[in-house]
Amino acid sequence: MGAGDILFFLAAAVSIAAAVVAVTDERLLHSVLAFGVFLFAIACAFLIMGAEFVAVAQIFVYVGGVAVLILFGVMLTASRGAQRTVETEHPMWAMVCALVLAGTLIAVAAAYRPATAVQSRAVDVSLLGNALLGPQLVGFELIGLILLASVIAALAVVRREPGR
Amino acid sequence: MMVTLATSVVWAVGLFVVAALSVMLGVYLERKVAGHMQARLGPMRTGPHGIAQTLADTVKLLFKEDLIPGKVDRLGFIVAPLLAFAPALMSLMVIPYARPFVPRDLNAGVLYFLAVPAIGVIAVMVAGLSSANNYSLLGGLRSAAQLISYEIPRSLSVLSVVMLAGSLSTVTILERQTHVWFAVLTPIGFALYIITTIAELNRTPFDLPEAEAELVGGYHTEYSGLRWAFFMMAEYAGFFAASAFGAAVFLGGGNGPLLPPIVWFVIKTYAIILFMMWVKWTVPRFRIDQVMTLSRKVLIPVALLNLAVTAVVMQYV
Amino acid sequence: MLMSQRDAGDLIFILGFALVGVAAPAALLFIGRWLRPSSPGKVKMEPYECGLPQASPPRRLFRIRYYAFALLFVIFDVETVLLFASAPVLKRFGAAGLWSVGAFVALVTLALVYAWRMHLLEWE
Amino acid sequence: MTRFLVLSGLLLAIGAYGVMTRRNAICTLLGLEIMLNAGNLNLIAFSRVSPSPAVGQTFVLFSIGIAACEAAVGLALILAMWRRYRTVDIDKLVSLKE
Repeated sequence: MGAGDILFFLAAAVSIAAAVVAVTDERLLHSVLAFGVFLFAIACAFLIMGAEFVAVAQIFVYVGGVAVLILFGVMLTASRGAQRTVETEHPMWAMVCALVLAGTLIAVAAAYRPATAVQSRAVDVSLLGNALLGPQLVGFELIGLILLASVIAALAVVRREPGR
Repeated sequence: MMVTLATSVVWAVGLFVVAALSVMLGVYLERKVAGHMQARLGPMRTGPHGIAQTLADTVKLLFKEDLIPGKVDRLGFIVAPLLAFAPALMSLMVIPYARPFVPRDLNAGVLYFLAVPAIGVIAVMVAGLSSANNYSLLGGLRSAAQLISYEIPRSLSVLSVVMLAGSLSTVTILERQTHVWFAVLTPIGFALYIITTIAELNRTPFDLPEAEAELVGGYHTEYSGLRWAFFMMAEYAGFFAASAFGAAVFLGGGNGPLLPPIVWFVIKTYAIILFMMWVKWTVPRFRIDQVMTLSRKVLIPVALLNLAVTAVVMQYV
Repeated sequence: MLMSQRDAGDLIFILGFALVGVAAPAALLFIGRWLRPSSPGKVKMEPYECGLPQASPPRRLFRIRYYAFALLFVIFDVETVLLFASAPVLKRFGAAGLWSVGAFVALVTLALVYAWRMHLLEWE
Repeated sequence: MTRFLVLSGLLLAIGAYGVMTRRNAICTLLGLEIMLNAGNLNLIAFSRVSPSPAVGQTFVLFSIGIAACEAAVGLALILAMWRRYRTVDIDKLVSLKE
């Protein structure tokens, strides 16, 4: 039971528990808090896998950005109360679909044998920078475009329509 | 594994004590500096020159009743102060105090230091949201909006240092500063860092959400006793962490002639702290719309320009 | 489980600091439980409204400027992370790297200019 | 390696269950983010076996960026829905039927 194993089980247990609470909790505030814990656990899982910069980037963008955005949504839409936010008419079918999905994914995962051995040395930040500005330059520029497009789209949706 | 866990807990508890002492010293300094600037003496009665004033406050707070009002969301209400204080302590982990005292040198240390206060923003919103009170909700929204709009120029100002140093690890940045400090190479970056840190810590002239005249008590209206104290403790611990980081990254904390590194580090940190206190008692408080638009219309463009200039100069120098 | 010692150490340190950061205040609060009086009177339990009985349940206000600020924050967050990834190696890529990062920053600044011209930065 | 794939499979299923059962639009957004994170976990797991792990990690950075944009636009839709119908309950969005 090396350090990696214990840390992995810790991160896995916390992330699954937090995801379940985030998905099933009645009170919206509790599920958003559980979502925050889930994101932190996923950042720890990234660190276990040696992706240090990605783990910190996850905390910076997801915990600092997306979770804050969702909390803004909760604050602005008065949906804080304990009114029923769960239970479509037939949650059982959703459970069945989820179980089938989980079953197939786990079966495929168990059957997969990676061709090359797993390298455990961490990827240094400058290596990541080289990859980002070198071979992945197209993606780098496209992300800028996507950011611009999403700002224009979001503001168009939210702005009061002058026309009407 | 157990050994590293033990060392990390020892480091964490040690830094918790350092943070608690710096909170006490910070509150004491705040009141003395404010007093002397306004030609009065500040606390004098408890001990010589009121040294024990903050100690007395802490003891009082320990004995004060802290109340959880009725219609409040208990989990959010209890969790919020803990979430507010935890990032202050976690960010102390990556600051290189002096040669031997470096808790942990992360590869992406600078980004970690800028990422962790985001948990503080969540704590502010959860506090506002979970205390069922109009004022704290409004206060929570406003201070969250202020915190997030000043996080961006703050990260961009530190980015210029990363560009110059060529690495994200705080220890490497420190080593690159032995000859010339980064505050000298990117003066705009340093000035931006100081301004945005004042805004990030909700200190005057940016302390709209808790301004007495504005919103009663801001997001921590419903809190009382020790629970309220943790929001104050989080603010002052964050104050110490931000000044220590500024000293280490911009002013080459620890590098200096004659005196040992730890003394140089303390001098530079408290120089920044005193400067921010000086600003607090001289600059009048800004209006809410000035605060909000300043960051987007002025600070972010200036930060981006500063980055562009640094990148170009670095390329051709 | 292959995991470099360095990452394990970093993760243990981060978790250790987070643990103490949450446990220490909680311990202080728990210790304080016996020291503090606890007499929650009816009036004390009411939310604080400068002494007046609560005027109205906390109604929600809807201002899109709050959302516009949060939106721009998230977009610039993503940009900052990508700049942090590319900043250390910018010197190695010379003028070409400068132009590519410049184009990226220009695109996102365009988003800021768009929000500015649509008067969404004002806090009316 | 397979343990991470199993973990991300489970998380994906939990996220899918969340999207399917929750009536509140914000919880659907939450479930979607959980599924995206499960995907990121997979990307990193496979990047460790790929010849150049750094490229795999840039994919995750891009995926985190796109997920942030998606959350922003999704929230814009929710706020527009809230302003128009004064509710975020998805089942009430039936005006197309009329």
